[in-house]
Amino acid sequence: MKIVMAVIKPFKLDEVRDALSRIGVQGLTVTEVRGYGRQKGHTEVYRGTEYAVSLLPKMKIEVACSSDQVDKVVETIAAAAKTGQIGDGKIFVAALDHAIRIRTGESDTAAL
Amino acid sequence: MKIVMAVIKPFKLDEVRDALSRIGVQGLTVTEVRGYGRQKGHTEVYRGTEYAVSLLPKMKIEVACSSDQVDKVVETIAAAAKTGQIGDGKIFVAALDHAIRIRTGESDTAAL
Amino acid sequence: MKIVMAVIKPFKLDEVRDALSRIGVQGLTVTEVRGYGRQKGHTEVYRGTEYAVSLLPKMKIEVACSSDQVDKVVETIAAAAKTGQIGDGKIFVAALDHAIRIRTGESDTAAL
Amino acid sequence: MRSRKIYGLVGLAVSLMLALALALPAFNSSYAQGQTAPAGNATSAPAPAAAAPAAPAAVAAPQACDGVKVTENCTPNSGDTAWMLTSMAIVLMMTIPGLALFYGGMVRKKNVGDTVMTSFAITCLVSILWFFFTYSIAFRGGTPLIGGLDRAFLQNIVSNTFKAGVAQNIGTPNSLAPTIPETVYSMFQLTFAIITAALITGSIAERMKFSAMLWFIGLWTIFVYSPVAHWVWGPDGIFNSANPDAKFHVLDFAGGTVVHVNSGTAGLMAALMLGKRKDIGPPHNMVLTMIGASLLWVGWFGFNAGSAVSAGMQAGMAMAVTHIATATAGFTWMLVEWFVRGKPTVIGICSGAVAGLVAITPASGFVGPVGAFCIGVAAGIICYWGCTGLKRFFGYDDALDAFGVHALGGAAGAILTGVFAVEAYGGTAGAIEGNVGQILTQCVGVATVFVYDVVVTLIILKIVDLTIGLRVSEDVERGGLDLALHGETVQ
Amino acid sequence: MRSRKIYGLVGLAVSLMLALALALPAFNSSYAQGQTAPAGNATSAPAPAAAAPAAPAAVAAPQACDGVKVTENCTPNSGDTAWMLTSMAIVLMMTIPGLALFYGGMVRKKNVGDTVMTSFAITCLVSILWFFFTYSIAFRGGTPLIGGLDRAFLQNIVSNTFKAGVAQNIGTPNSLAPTIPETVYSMFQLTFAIITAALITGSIAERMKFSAMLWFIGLWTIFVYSPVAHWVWGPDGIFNSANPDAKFHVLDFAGGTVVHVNSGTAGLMAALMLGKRKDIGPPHNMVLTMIGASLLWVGWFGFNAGSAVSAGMQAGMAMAVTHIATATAGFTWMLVEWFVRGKPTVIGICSGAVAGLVAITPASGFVGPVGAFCIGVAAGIICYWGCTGLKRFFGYDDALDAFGVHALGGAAGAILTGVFAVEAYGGTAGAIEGNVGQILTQCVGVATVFVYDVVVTLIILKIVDLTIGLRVSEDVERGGLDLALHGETVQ
Amino acid sequence: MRSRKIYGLVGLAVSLMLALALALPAFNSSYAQGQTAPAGNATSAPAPAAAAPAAPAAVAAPQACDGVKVTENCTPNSGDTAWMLTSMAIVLMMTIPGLALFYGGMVRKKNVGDTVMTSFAITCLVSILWFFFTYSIAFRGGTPLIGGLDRAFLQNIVSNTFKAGVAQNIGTPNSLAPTIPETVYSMFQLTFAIITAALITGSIAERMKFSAMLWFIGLWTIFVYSPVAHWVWGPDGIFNSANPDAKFHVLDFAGGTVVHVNSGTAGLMAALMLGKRKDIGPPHNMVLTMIGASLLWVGWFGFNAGSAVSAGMQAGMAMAVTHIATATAGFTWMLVEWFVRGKPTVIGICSGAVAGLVAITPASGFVGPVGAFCIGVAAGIICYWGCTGLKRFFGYDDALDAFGVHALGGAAGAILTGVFAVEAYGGTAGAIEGNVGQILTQCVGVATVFVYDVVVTLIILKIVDLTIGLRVSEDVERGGLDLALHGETVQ
Ligand SMILES: Nc1ncnc2c1ncn2[C@@H]1O[C@H](COP(=O)(O)OP(=O)(O)O)[C@@H](O)[C@H]1O
Ligand SMILES: Nc1ncnc2c1ncn2[C@@H]1O[C@H](COP(=O)(O)OP(=O)(O)O)[C@@H](O)[C@H]1O
Ligand SMILES: Nc1ncnc2c1ncn2[C@@H]1O[C@H](COP(=O)(O)OP(=O)(O)O)[C@@H](O)[C@H]1O
Repeated sequence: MKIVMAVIKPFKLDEVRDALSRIGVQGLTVTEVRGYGRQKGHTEVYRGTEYAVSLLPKMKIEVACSSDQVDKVVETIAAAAKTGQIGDGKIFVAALDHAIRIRTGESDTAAL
Repeated sequence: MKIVMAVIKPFKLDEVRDALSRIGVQGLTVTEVRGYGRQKGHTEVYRGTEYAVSLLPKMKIEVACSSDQVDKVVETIAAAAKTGQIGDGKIFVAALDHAIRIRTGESDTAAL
Repeated sequence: MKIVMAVIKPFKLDEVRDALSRIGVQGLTVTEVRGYGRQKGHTEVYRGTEYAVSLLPKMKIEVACSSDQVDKVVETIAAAAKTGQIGDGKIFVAALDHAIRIRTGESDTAAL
Repeated sequence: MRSRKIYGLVGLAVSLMLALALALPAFNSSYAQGQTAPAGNATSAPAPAAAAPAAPAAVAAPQACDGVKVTENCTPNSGDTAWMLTSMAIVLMMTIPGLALFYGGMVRKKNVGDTVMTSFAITCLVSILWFFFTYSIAFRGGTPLIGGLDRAFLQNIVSNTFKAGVAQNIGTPNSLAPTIPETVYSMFQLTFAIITAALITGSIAERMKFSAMLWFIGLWTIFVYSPVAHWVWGPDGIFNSANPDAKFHVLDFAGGTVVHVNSGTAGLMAALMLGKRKDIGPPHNMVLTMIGASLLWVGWFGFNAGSAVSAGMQAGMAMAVTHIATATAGFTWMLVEWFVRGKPTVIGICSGAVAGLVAITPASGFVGPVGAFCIGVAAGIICYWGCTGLKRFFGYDDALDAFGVHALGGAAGAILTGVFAVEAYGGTAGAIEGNVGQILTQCVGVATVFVYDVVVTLIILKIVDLTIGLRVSEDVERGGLDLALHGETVQ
Repeated sequence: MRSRKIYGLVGLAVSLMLALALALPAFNSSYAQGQTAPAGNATSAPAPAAAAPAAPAAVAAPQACDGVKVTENCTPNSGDTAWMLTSMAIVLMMTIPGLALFYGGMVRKKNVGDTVMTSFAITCLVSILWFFFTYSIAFRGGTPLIGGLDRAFLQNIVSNTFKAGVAQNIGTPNSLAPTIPETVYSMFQLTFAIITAALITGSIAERMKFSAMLWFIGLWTIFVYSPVAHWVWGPDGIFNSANPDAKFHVLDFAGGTVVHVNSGTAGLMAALMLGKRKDIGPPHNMVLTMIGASLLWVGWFGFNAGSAVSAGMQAGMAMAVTHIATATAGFTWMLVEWFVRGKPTVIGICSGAVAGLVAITPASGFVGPVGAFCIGVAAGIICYWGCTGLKRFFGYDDALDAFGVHALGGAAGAILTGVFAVEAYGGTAGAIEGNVGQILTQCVGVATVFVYDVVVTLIILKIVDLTIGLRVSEDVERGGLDLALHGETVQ
Repeated sequence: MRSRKIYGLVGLAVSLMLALALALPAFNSSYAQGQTAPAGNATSAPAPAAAAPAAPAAVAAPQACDGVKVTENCTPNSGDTAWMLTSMAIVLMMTIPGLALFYGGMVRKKNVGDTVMTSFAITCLVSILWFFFTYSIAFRGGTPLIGGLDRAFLQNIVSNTFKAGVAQNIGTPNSLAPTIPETVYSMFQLTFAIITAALITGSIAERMKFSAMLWFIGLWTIFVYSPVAHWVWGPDGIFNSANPDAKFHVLDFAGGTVVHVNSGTAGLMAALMLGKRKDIGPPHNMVLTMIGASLLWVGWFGFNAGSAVSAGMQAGMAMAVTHIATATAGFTWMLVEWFVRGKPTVIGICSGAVAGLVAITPASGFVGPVGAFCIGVAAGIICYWGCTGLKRFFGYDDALDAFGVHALGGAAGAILTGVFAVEAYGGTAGAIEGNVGQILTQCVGVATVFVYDVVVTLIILKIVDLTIGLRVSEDVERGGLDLALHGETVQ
């Protein structure tokens, strides 16, 4: 099993979720994060003083999936989240040892 | 070492934390997340228009622990977070290479 | 590739980010989290009633980096985030299978 | 549950329609007023009697309304009217947004919408009932226990006898407010009825059904507020200190008993019937509470100084004592909390200020600045104890302390009015000027209202519980009332 | 884009400077007023005519201003003045912070700063224009279609003929407000011009350029608001019911047509020109909306009862009917929503209350309490439909429903004024008293304003679109206007 | 540290108790007022002299209070009183919740509770001191430098000579406000003392101990505000333009010098003593700031038009010029910022509006509309520079710009009053009418207040620093004052 973590532009969230639904992903977890990268931040102003705000709002999506599904998931996210402009974000994939569904106690791929 | 990530119902947070304390888990990190899964979302209304809100508030708990503790931790969380109703959440387990306590520089299990 | 996850004191965020910049880390993702550990929490008061708040505000930093960079990254974070007082936080390191840059489709270390 | 909800809604709607039907005759008597009574007009209003409707310019100058005895068909005093129009507006501001925010800031974020909507919906509901008949039964003459229906649907509110009064700036005032239009007096008193009802909901926050709340508050306004207001303020009320035939001359300038003891007691009954909340937690936003407390303070000048129903010496003194008591009580609560708990809190100083406002309310037309200072100190200490020691001892879950602040503060203020009243200020001496008996009279007022309120409130709550149920399900409570009952959340 | 922005800014600044230059003569005529006209003074103001400027104490007591016919150089009625000073302040409070919050709570968090700043900046801009000349062209005599420039830069606003009037509490009032200083009347009417402009911006929320908004609103105030206000309220306006020479005697006590039909229609035009928002979502904070609705309610007593420009019977009745209609409409909307959608919402009851306020506005000096109740029920139902069925049917994106609530509510109120008007209250009978023709007159008023507004607003929008562009880029819209346009975010 | 805190608390409490003890004689003289002086009564108040206390109905109609010279034991003017009651309420609203929110929105979220509580606690504290004796030493006759103690504990505030005045609507006014009850005047002036003290705290935000703040503000109110207010407004004050014996006839209608130069300067001193904040960041919620600025604007009509202490021509003109200057300054600041920084900000336009309010304050009874426009433009530019260029140049950390906006704006307004004053409006000519010397007089006023304020404020700060310490620890500062000092957080 794998866990796919994607950091994307916030307004792409709905599109990505819909795309994942379409390929059969039934669950995911979303976190509001802030990102720092090549995309330059912005400045906030307060009475003539500028504050550089280098962290930009992003959304992190976490999807646990079976190892054979992982490529499909990554491709889907990449396609749906792409605008082609700097700051589109990253997708990271890591290995998962276990997954458990709390309600039923089912585990691993049955739990997803 | 392992890291246990659990997505649970928000109001179960205190119970889970207490249960983990009782089995000797001394530290954990909590994130407010929103989850999408089998549990259906809700609708918000604005002047007769309904907005489907499919993401539900959840809490993500991260606990780093030694490999021999991991089953205990998972069981404890599963027991404490269970209501038996859809949406109870998931527990994921992944491997950790290292852990470091910033204050002392201690590492791995000593750092937890 | 590795992913480094550090839980630090919120006011150390800027220092840590600057230090990482200096060693060439070009991107990172930040999440507001709450932590529970040795550092004792605080109490909030409401008309004479006290509520124990055991979860303290922390910042989680996630940095994906190549395996040879990882020690440097960990050291840098540890040095910059340290105050020497309880609650300074932890650094966790885990393996990453893949990394993809959504904008270009580049993958693995090229994507970071 | 769904069907119950529908019953409730249908009930509400039918009541409204019924009322509308009932209103039609009033509509007639209201637009036709005076047309059928030119004779009565001629006899009762000497000055403008000769007025030919077609020639308003030729009219003899109408009499100015007099502050001492009621003049029929007179011209209101513009200064008094200006102040009372203002008072009405700022007392309304006390409830919306004032009290809504004061309470809204103290609940958890998941319930803030329900909490603020409660105050807003009560404002609407009580206003409609007031227009229907509760103004009439509370503030018109009738019997010592309840008033008559001659102002149902505000009929003949300009004048019983004179046509075209509005256009010519002429009308007959309510005897309780002899220098201003009765419309203004009615609306001013309405804002009191609104806030009294809204105050109760501090006790029931975070767990009562919205529909049950509406039924409860509607019935309570009819069966508790209206008679109690009539007892103390009605022209022929049994406790009215200005009514020579009253059984007891209870001093209650602006509503310590009618508003605060009354609402706080009803709140306690509701908290007891509902039971404790499943989960509790600290206030989610004390900035909202601070805004609310501030607007309560600002609006309370309309409440207390407005209760002089004129803009003169009495209003001025009421403003001064109100301000002094409030500042003192806020500061006292803060100091007490600082000593006892080690920290001065925003919610604490705000609660103290409100406690001071509550306690000075019955006294504000009767005491002087030094009396106000003493009442302020007492309010700060007593209400702090009411929200902590007393509540802990009995173990009820009076969520936002309607009882601890309002019933306790109101009772303390009512009794201390009997102590600190100064004859030169309000016409009645208190214990400090030798009239010790006034303390007893004050206690009789408080106790009677308390007992009546307990009994009738419990009956109403029981009826509502048996028909539509008082409390939300545990799921709804845990998830928050905002989303479940109203489909809305604060981000 | 940057250069366009600079053009806009330069344009604004140049306008200001130009205006300043123009103001200089007014400055002279204002500090020197009366010095050049001692003779005119002597003939037109008998009482203080003998006043030697150097000996103010020896002056004969000046005449009190009279409510029926205008007196030159008289002393204002202090009660009426007190109420109008208060009214101005609370009507200003309706826009800032009232409307700013009402709207601000309904947008997404990323646009709340732009939304509230829109109301604030409009307050500043419209006030400056008012001072320059729009007060003069709207509320001074001239032609039936537009007023004159004799009060540009508020010159001679104390009196055309008498020196030192302020110090001696003497001045010549505007004939529309005979018992108060013209300064107060001008500022009171300014608050109407402000809120009318600010209401429009509900339709354009979350996607219009801030600079384009300023130009649009500035031009609209000059070319739409000022003439329309003159038609209905100007002393020689073609629709003014108090002007014997008027073409149609349209009843519009406090602005159903001038303010609400006018702003709602302009909003619809702007929404159509702008097109739909790229992404929509639920309101981010209904607590802000509740605060806003409450302050609108409180301030509206200044709006409606203040439109009596005196503190007497008419103000009192206006206050009562305003309150009854508002409470009824709020409750009605809530019940309708509860039936139709299953849940009563905070935004719903607040919208209903605002709909009630809107609908009673034109009627508030003409109908009685029962008429107000009927108007309230109608407003709740009609405006609910305007924000749901109607909007869905036509598919425009009237973001915060300026059209659905204000144009519809205003039109409904204007027409129902023709139904429920009672001669004894406002001097004109409505259909229910047999004068069915009044309904037609009301329709003429509404229709004329609608048509004029549609045409001129579209022209203005087109010009602004071609010069600086109406809409922000998609990136800015998605990321939020706060950060992109103002460099600020709410945390 | 804990023990220091206890000392502080004990100190506060002991002061309160002491004051209570001192208050007892006042209590006596207050409830017994007039009882001991029937003779004085008879001689000094002809009209009601014959009044038998037992027969109030038989009393000869009391004299109406006169606006030109003080009448003893007269009946207040109801219109003037109505406006002043209202003014007091809305000026209080300027501080709570107005200023609390204006400041609260500009700090970081972790300090918003402490910031808003600061304004609230100051409201309580200054009110208590006012009641004790600061009203008396500021606004009663005494010496040109400080007033007397004859109104300590507000004793004899109804009348020195007449019993039962409140009940009969009779009293002797303060000579500074001859047509309203002295209670109202005292409370009105109290709201000025409150906001002056609260304004200072803009400079010290986010780093001062709450206990130190209370001691500092308490002492400052006694030793700086009270004497300075007496100099400029006291009946025998050395700078009072209405006092024929005054050394300099400084024009300060509503407090440019007394309130704004005074508070801004004290703020700068406190900022210098405290040093810079450890970490700074952008404002957390400009919506709160917008609410605050709006309520300041609304309430400021009470401040400036209320300073006419009557509802007539002068109040009207003060309202008009206040509004014009404010709108102009807000818009000007916005345009300047837009040019210089490329973006118009919410905080910018709000700051500009406040700058305009500040600058027009001293001028509001003396200039006309065009002068107000010029002052508005100047205020927008000067205060923008005060918050940016000037502050950067000197490098002090005036957190929320009490100095940059209030001291600078107040000084600019005071001096420009000397330029634009028009004799016909306020009785004194300015430079533009040829009286160039007035500018100098104005500068003398500003400079004297500045120097006195610097010296005494520094002494007070030093004392507080040595006893309880001014600044919180670095940990507390980094973690936020809300949690550490008050045990509360905003969610
Ligand atoms: N090394 C990294 N580790 C973790 N997150 C990263 C890393 N690099 C980038 N990110 C995340 O990806 C987001 C987008 O990266 P950025 O460099 O701005 O643009 P792009 O993805 O187009 O290269 C960042 O805001 C950050 O949240
Ligand atoms: N494949 C997944 N990857 C990551 N998170 C998931 C996944 N599936 C479910 N979740 C998380 O678990 C929560 C509960 O899942 P849900 O399907 O609603 O109910 P249940 O856990 O009872 O099966 C979701 O809200 C989501 O946060
Ligand atoms: N076992 C753990 N798993 C995950 N997070 C942890 C764990 N232990 C500690 N943390 C995080 O590290 C933070 C600091 O830990 P704490 O024990 O308070 O101090 P210290 O890091 O100085 O030992 C905690 O607030 C929590 O967020």
